[in-house]
Amino acid sequence: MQYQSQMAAKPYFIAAILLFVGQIVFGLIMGLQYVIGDFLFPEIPFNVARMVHTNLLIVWLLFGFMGATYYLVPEEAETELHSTKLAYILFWIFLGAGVVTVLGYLLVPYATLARITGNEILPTMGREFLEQPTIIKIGLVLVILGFLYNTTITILKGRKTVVSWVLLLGLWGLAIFFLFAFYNPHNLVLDKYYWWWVVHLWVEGVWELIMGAILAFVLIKLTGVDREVVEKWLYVIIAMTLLTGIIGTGHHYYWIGTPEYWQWWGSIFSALEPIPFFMMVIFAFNMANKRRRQHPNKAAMLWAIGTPVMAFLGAGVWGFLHTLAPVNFYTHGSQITAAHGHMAFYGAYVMIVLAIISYAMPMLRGRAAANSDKSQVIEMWSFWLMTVSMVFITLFLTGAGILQIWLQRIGENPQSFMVVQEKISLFYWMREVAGVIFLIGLVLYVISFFIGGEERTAPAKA
Amino acid sequence: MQQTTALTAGKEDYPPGDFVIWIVIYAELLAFGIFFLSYAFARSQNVELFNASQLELNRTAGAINTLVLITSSYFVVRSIAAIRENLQKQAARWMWAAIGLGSIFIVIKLFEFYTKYDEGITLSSNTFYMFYLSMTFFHFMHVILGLVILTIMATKIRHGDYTAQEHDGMETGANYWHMVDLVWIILFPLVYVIR
Amino acid sequence: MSEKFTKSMARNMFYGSAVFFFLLFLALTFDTSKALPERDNREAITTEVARGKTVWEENNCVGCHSLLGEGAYFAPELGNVYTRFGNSEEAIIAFIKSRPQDGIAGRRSMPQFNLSEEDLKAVAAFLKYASEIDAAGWPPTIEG
Amino acid sequence: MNQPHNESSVSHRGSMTLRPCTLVWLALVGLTLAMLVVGKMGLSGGNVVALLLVATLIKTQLVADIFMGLRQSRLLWRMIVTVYLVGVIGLIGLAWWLGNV
Repeated sequence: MQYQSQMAAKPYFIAAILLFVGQIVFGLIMGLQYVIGDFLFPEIPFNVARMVHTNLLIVWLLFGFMGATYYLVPEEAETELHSTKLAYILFWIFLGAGVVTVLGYLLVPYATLARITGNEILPTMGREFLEQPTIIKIGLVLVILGFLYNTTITILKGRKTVVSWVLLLGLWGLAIFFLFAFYNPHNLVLDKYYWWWVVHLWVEGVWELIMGAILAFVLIKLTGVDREVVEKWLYVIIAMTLLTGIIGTGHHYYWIGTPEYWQWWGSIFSALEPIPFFMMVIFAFNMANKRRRQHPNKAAMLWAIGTPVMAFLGAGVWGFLHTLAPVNFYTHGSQITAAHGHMAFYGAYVMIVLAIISYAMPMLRGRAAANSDKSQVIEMWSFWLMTVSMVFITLFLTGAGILQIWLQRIGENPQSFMVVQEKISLFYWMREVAGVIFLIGLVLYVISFFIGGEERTAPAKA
Repeated sequence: MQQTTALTAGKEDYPPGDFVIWIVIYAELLAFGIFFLSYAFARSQNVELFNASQLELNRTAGAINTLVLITSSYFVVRSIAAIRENLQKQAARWMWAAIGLGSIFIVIKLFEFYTKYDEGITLSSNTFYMFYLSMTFFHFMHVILGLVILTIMATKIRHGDYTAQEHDGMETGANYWHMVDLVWIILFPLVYVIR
Repeated sequence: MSEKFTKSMARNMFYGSAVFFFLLFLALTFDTSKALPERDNREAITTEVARGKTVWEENNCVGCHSLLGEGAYFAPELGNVYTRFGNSEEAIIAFIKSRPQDGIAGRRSMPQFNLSEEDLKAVAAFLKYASEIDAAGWPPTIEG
Repeated sequence: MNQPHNESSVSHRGSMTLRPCTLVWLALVGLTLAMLVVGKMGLSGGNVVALLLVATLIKTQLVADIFMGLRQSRLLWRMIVTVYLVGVIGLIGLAWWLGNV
């Protein structure tokens, strides 16, 4: 660690991991509710567990992105953060808001939450992933603006690198497209149309800029490859991302009342969406092969290489699987969507945040360049447990989805939703088992932070 | 590394221009290619509709636009040929002529769009028009971007930014323009002529 | 990559494609907004339907159900529930009203939301409106 | 093939002969005009379509080789475009055949 203010990243990373644990616990609750319908009913109905699961995911990834930014920006800009104090204040506000929101979900009925937070003044609640009370959404915007102010000033006064610039663009895009969360017309089709401007243009647009920048940073640090080379790749990859991904939004516009040409536009451009992910894989392996130093943090390298591979599988392959309109007609809103969602989020965003945490945390904790071998071994075990179990979660959900489509949507006598759910419950059981293994992996991940031993020192500067 | 193009005996490692433009070209060709094939196979499902709607297009305008783009491309080639002999003035003239032709394309295309708009035809009218408007509008935007690139290049020629030794930037922009031309060369017979 | 591949050109490619495709997206959005009145059943949006959408949102129905395929996949698709229930708003109301307070032993159950008569009517009207949106023939079967 | 020196397509060859790029341009114009005539006459049928597609292939390959300068570069980069053109134009022909037979 070269700059004192990079320390601001630490609480963000810790909060991210804690919330991640919470997310998985609620994921397991939901998974169980899939097979034991009355589990925790009516105390925690499925919709509440799901809100907690998905909102925690978004919040902890945002914590991860912010932490990554606070760690990365001073080092890239070669200057201290504009205001470390602001970073800490915003951290507590954001964490407080997040905890209050989750408690709100858990402790009061959602309708009550809507009433006491004045949803009728500016109704934005009750839409998938955007369930937060309006006032929390406004708070989130303010936190992000404060955060952007802090980092933008820092970058402007220091060295401007491509990595920090792309990261900043992604973060600004994140803030700007979130504003569409405040647009909620009575017209359901318009509502859905612009809802995707938040959701799709986040995860298949600006978030990929953030992901690319963090990945580039970690690879520069771990491999010692010339920055110039990495930055070229970064530009080309994110260019391809936007080239395919922006019109790729169209793959959400097939069956929601939008004109039917979206079936063509969406299919054509989202068929190209695997390309940037594929380039990311080539890029990561290329950099690893060309590495000029043997960085002692092997665990971080594993995460950094694993990220593009899993993102390619989850977002690229599993996305392509059901992105063409004639296929999507049958798969839309089935367990196939859930399968894709899980692996894509894990591969693209969970893993990149864990990669930067893995790289940065030893330094933030005042250790040498990397944790002890013992700690790293445990961390790598956690990598494989989580990654492999996520593959299985995806496979089981895919199996469930195929069977569901077959029974419910194809054939002479379609069976009702609930009947079909019973018939595919075996897949849900297996998914739950895989989920438990994922949790074990996550627990190991947390444990690896508490394992001491002889730390590895930094490699000689190239 | 490979500045001395004309006299080296072997082939170049990379095609002319910055290699980034070739990534763009390959990607764009892929996108257009899928569009073309989608059109072709959608047509095979509904030949009557496509044949009937095709007759409502202005073939003369399409052919003129093909000639315009081909010629414009040719002028860009001549502009680079001039730069290779350090004839900046000539190069600029060729380039502006290419831009002029590109603008004619825009005018003719706008006229075609306007006629269709006037007839109340939209992307939702039928499958043929969905494809016709989608593909030609997508291409139209490429022409506009191409013209922006050519204009930047023309001003840079004036500033003396390109020389016989150093004109990679020009070859880069030129190849984007040729790609726009190449795509239209397929699009024209596909949509306007083949029936 | 050799020096045939420069960073400044890569940067141009990034900004170029970002702007280009965002503008294209805006153009398509413009056309979509022109074409939507034909498809989105907007003339059916009464104050009751609007209220129904609020009821739908303030009870987080999308946390279990999907609507036109979007939402959670824990409970049935509701984009066509109106037709599935025999084109009957009353059937929808009756179903929501009859959910047991403590659920059904061992099975998934919809919570009892204790909605007012007015809210029940509104949400049923909203679901009827949603079922009449032209969703290009989706869902594939009546079962959603 | 065995030219003494691999002259760039667009370089000056002296004022007496036409430049290769000018010949290409003339060929492109000629083929386009031929296509317009076919279009104006509303001709159709397998032979006509085959001729149109071959003409399209020649035109696009000329643009790629001479205008874009792929003829000078490594075979790989040239082949990507050629394979693409043959593939796309061939499949267009196949689709036409599927629809009209």
